[in-house]
Amino acid sequence: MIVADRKPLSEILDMITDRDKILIMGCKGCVTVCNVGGVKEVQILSSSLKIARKKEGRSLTVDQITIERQCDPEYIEQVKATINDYDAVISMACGVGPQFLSEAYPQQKFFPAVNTKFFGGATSHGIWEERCAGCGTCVIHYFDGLCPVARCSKSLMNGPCGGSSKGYCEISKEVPCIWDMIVKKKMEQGRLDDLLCFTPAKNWRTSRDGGPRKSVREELAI
Amino acid sequence: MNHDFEPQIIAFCCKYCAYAAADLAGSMRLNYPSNIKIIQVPCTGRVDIIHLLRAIEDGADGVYVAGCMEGDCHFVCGNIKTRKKVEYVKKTLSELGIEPERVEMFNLSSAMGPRFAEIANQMGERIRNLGPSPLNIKQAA
Amino acid sequence: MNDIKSGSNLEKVLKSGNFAFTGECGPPKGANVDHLKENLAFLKGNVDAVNITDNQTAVVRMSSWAASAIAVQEGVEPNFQMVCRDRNRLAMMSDVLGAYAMGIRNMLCLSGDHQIFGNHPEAKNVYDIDSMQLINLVKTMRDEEQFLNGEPIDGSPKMFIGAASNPFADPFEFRVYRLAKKINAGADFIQTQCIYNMDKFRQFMKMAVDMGLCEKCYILAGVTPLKSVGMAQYMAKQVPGMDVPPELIERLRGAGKGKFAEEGIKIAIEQIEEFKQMEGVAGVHLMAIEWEHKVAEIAQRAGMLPRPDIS
Amino acid sequence: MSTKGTNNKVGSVMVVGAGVAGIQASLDMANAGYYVHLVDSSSSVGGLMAQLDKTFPTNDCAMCVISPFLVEVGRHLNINIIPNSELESLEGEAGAFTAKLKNNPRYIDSVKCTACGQCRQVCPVTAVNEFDCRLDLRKATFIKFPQAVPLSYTIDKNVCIGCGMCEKACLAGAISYSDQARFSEIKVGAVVLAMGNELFDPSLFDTYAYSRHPNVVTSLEFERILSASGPYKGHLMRPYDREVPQKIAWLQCIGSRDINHADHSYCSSVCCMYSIKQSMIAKEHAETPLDAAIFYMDMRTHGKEFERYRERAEKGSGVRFIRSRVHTVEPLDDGGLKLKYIPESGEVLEEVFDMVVLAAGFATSKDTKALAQRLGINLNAHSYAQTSDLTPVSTSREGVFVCGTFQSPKDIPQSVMEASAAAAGATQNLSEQRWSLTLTKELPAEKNFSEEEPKIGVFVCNCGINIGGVADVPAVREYAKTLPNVIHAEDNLFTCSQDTQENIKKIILEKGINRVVVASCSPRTHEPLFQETIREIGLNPYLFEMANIRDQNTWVHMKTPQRATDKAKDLVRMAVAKAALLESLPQVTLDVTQAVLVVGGGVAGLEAALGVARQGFVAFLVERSNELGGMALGLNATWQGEPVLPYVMQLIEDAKKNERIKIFLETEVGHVTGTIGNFTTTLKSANNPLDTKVINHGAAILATGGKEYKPHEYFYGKNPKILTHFDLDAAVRNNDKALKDSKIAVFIQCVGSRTEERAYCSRVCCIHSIKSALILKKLNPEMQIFIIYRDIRTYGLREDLYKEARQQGIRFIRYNKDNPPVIDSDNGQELKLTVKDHILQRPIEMNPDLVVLAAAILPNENKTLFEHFKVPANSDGFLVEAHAKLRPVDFASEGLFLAGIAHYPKSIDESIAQAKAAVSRAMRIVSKNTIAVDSVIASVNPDRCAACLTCVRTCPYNVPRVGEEGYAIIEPSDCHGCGCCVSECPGKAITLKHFTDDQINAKTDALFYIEASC
Repeated sequence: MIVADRKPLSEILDMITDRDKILIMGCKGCVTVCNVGGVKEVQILSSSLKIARKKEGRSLTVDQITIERQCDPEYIEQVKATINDYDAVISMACGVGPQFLSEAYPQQKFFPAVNTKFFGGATSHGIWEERCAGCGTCVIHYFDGLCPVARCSKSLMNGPCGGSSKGYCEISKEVPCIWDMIVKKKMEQGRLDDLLCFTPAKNWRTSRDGGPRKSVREELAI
Repeated sequence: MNHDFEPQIIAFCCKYCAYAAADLAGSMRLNYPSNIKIIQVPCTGRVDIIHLLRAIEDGADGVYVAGCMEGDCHFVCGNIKTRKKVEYVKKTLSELGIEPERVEMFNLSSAMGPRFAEIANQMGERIRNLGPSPLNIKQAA
Repeated sequence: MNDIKSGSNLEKVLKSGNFAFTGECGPPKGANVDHLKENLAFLKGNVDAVNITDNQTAVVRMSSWAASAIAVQEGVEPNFQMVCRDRNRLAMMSDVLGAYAMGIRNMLCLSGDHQIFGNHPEAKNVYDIDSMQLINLVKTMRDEEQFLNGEPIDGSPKMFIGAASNPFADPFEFRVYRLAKKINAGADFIQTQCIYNMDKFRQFMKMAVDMGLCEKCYILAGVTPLKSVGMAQYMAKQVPGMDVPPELIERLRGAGKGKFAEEGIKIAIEQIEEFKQMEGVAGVHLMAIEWEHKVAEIAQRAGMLPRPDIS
Repeated sequence: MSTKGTNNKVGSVMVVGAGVAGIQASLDMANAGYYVHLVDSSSSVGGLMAQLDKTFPTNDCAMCVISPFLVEVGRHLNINIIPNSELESLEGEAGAFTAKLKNNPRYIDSVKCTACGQCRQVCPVTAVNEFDCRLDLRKATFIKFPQAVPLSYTIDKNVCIGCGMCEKACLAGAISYSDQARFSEIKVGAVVLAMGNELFDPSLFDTYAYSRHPNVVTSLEFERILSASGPYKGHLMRPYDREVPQKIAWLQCIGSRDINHADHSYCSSVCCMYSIKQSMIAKEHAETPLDAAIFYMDMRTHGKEFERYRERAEKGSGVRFIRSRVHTVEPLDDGGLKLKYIPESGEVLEEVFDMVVLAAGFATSKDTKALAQRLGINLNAHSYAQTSDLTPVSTSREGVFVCGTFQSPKDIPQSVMEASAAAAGATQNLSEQRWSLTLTKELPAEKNFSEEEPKIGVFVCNCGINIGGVADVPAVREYAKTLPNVIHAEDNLFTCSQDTQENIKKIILEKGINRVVVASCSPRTHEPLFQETIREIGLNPYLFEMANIRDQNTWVHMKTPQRATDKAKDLVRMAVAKAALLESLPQVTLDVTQAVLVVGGGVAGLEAALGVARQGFVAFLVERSNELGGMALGLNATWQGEPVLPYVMQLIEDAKKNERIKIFLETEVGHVTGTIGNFTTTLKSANNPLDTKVINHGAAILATGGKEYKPHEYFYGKNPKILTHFDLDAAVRNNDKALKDSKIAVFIQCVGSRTEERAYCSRVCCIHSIKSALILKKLNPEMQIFIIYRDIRTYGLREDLYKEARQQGIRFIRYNKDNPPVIDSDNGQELKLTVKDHILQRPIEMNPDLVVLAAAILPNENKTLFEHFKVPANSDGFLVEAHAKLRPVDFASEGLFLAGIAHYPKSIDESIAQAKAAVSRAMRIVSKNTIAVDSVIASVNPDRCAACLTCVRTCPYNVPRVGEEGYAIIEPSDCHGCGCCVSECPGKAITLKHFTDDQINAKTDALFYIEASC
């Protein structure tokens, strides 16, 4: 799923500083699952913003809604009737949400309340880790299910570099060295030879480097 | 410090320990400030971040959660989970420029009537020293 | 291994069977090259080639190809370092061509320290290709006379291709295989990370020799003299992939205040003496960080002088 | 009623005496499938406890803790309360008795009486109020106390002048002057005697001026003086001139431990503690500083948390403890009382007090003795029911059981324990008749209010003067009327009394109330009562909310009535706000696993397992070691001298032979899941943790026992002459010659007890020492024996041992905590003991051949086990019961019970009683096929669920799972109702019933006068 973090309150407050009636929109998709933009977080943000405003002696009207997904026009359609009643709308979805909203409702101002971070999952409750970089050409099968593109700090295809120490990456003692994991897994499985062959330079055209991407499925497209 | 200031404080107390301790404090006739109002919850684990924020938003000058002793939670670990929620709310308040000390977590057993009164007095005193919630000052002005 | 690939001094020294001795010099943090020239002067004649670092530890300095060109002007043979962090494949190839045109004949291909350590941690890194692929890229340009896309090069850069190896990084068992991989990718010579743990290095070299790697490639052992106990502790704790045994730190401490530097040099000289005898070791790479003026003394005391003149 | 079964046993039981013990026994049996006839000579149930002000050591209000029991017994379908009656005779035999009762006239028909009180208002006659210990007056038509059950008036014919006023005034036509005593016969299968006891009458003591001076009162009189519902409404005054006393003295052992005046050589067990309690409460009540002094011989604070209570009185409240027996009380002209006494220092002192409280002990009444004789029950030398230590609740007549203070002097929790034990004993042989005579309650269908606007009724309690005496209750009531959705508000003297329950029901029906708020005491004690009341007229029990305006308001803010009133209003407003959002919750019932897990194979565990099996259910008996018997295997005899070993061996044999008992030796308890009625426990081999078994059970009894402290004091273990009690018992068993040859033997008390490290008294050591000393004396009459002690605590009838020891020439030397005896063992094996004699005030030296250390009793270490069951232990490591007074065998977690030394150090008879009591408590659960589970559980709204697994990961009990349908599922029967998942669910898909976000936030909003926005 997409993993995000909520922006600091000060940043969100700055966005809405001159607005008195806002709508906070949550999303029931990834951001609910990663505990950043579901009903609960919408309530917390709403209350926090109201507290901040009350402290300034100003009032703030906040309405809350959490829709199924902010990345589907049909769900976005649900707020059509009231969306322009607000001075601004804060989206707690990933970066997709406020953009879809902006496209659907060009008159309204949409602010992102979260920083969209990566594709990953929860390794335990409250801890999410990156697993995929969305490079467009999956190679994890060469590395026994461990992706060096997303998980090596340098995206090395022929790692590990000289900074690998005791299983951790040179950038932090808390970041595991994926190449250490790849090597150990290969060794355990007696397939170290796989790593002796040279992996040529990756084709990054399928990644973001190739420009904004689009996926067209002819058999589905109407 | 304003001597006329009577803070409003909400205490979320778990049924098995803190609420029972509050009853015991009463049966021991121990005095504490009358503007502490207890809301009973089955376990402090039921206390949600939004409950604490809502209290501040509504105008509470202080809010605290009182649960069982750590390790003795009637529901295993509700108090430990909620201690972290209290920390989150403290952080949120700091971000908003409100004294995080207005929110606190306490642990006590059902047998600790005097401790309940002590906590209530301590929290009352702390909030009195902090003065009214910034939310209330602006409103009054 | 005997065909001359670049004709650099370093290549010639190694191929003639001499025990090579290389030094290191960082480009300036500005356009003022006086200090660079001064340092090069200290090294001149005392080493076979000088590594010119490339934004070492991710701290911005003058571009390594420019500093290398200055070295050429000053009569010191540079070993032009290139990291994968700051350039994509286009920039790399154009820099290789430019460097060669400026008279640079040695190259060291590196991944580069992560930018988080440097003075622009907010930078976006590139890592279009990795060090292994860079080695291969330079080799392709040199031997195939092609760009990476297969298009022909008009005047291919004949570089003596170097690569780094850190015998002390983990997983240790894999290190010698990765060395082999680099050699297969096209490395002509290897410069190792600074060595302090001699036991582990001996073990590493034995594996390399057993695998026949030393017949395919020249291995230069990395030496950095310790200036102080503080530096030793810093290296031990803070520098990734560095292995400084506690006994060594104790030995340094035992020398007593004011005598740490001398003890550090003594240790370095002892190491060089051992490397001269060690099977598979073709030379020493002396990284005397901000101690360029001491290189002559160390070289002298280690019996590395005079440097052979093979022209 | 239909009879089931083919034999002639009867499925009903009679309980004689409706004090706290009788009530407990009745409730246990009625809830376990037997019809109970509860007979009492008085007009109301409640006994002595109803007269008490507070109870030690928690200082709970006695009436507050007992009143839910009174109400429960009063409304119980299977308890037939027979007041004003005496058991004339008991014919037949165990299983099928015929009880003949004499039903004395009440002169007011309790069926017709509405307790409106009109008769009392018109009655011209005043008489002394016995309930208030004659300190107050009442009318000839009267009700014993406001919470009386049954709640109906009676006429005191001794003073009634027959004027006919009440008959005219009574609109119900309930008065019947011609009422006559009637006789009735009831068939019962067993009888429990719980007649209780009366207090010694100190008018026999001339030296204490009791009959001569009103300011000399008995302890019970003082209870009434302190009581908020007593003659002085809780204001501390002395009877002579209603002045506030500045100095009060308590004189201990009045009519106890005294054969000169009272012929009561025994100790009454409770007086030390109640005097401490009274002194502390009196100090709290006093508006000016009160000087309280307790004159005592030995301070007997041998119960759980008692020692700390005494510490608190002395150090915290400043109560003076003076070790001296006062010999005269001399009344002075101004109402003062001059006490002459000789304290430890030896000089004669005089001190004047404003009031003297005589700590009167227990005495068996003439009526009780006569009843015992009629029933053919043997009494012992002290006129208490004769029992054996090994069958502590069985009388000399089969099928007749005893509990409470008729068995021996004791405090409330011990009485309650025995009551349950007697209930277990009485029903043990009647199990085939279980449920044969019981009635089932037909509750009306629940009304559906979901479409209706909230209509809230608010009932504000005065709690006598507990609330009304501080807060302005009428103002609170009027305020409640102004709140949104409130359609009715009223105040009651006691909202919990039975007449108010009827009134509440009436009002609800009349006004169409669909949500009820009671502003009174704590929901912890009273919520179930009110919930049951509203359920009886078709309201779901969860359409109820309480405002705690007593325990958390008027008791806290007694000195600031205005604030208490304001706070009461706030709390009522908050409760009303939540009430408006309350929803009916369905009652879920589950099948019960009719088996009991017993943990611990000592005497308590064995008795519990056998008890369960004899009641007809399966018991799993789990023991960690490789043998059954526990600590008792090292004991020689009970305090009455009954041999322990044959008894334990018999128990073990019985347990092994019993088909219903599954014994697991060398086994430990692992993971425990489930709730009351259905627990699943993993048992694992103590030797191989991978060897596991899973058992299902409906209840569990923890009897994990204790052990003797291994002293590090006094060279224990370094010198063979220094033994502990268990060592000495072993030496006696082995006929160790060294014992007989000893010339000087010394017992040192409180080794490891009552210390900084271990503040509690180990309860059994004084008795064990004296018992052992007497055995040594028998072995060698020439032996010089010394017992070096701090307080001799031969409580109850055990005082006989102390008396005998002194008669046998055993010498008692007292020491202070700060000045313990010193042993010098430097000279090889020769011991030199030095102790300061308390009478001679100088050191005594001796060279004992034998030193016995009265080592503390410690609980066994079972941290992980307790964690598996999630049961609490106190700072000393003993398990903590649900309520120190009235639930001494239960844990706060339902379905779990405790017995034996794991609870507190106790003698073998007390362990046996508690084990039997635990069986009785467990029968309330496992005797039924189904059980209603708590409705306060988490439930998932599938539409909102993102199947994110947050609940799965955060539940402390691993209950939620994501089902095949793709949303979280929480099984109602597995949910413990903590709400952890609810507050973490990022989609707010889970709600905790009765504690929803809206309901919680509504309270907060209401405090700040914010209309509910949800």
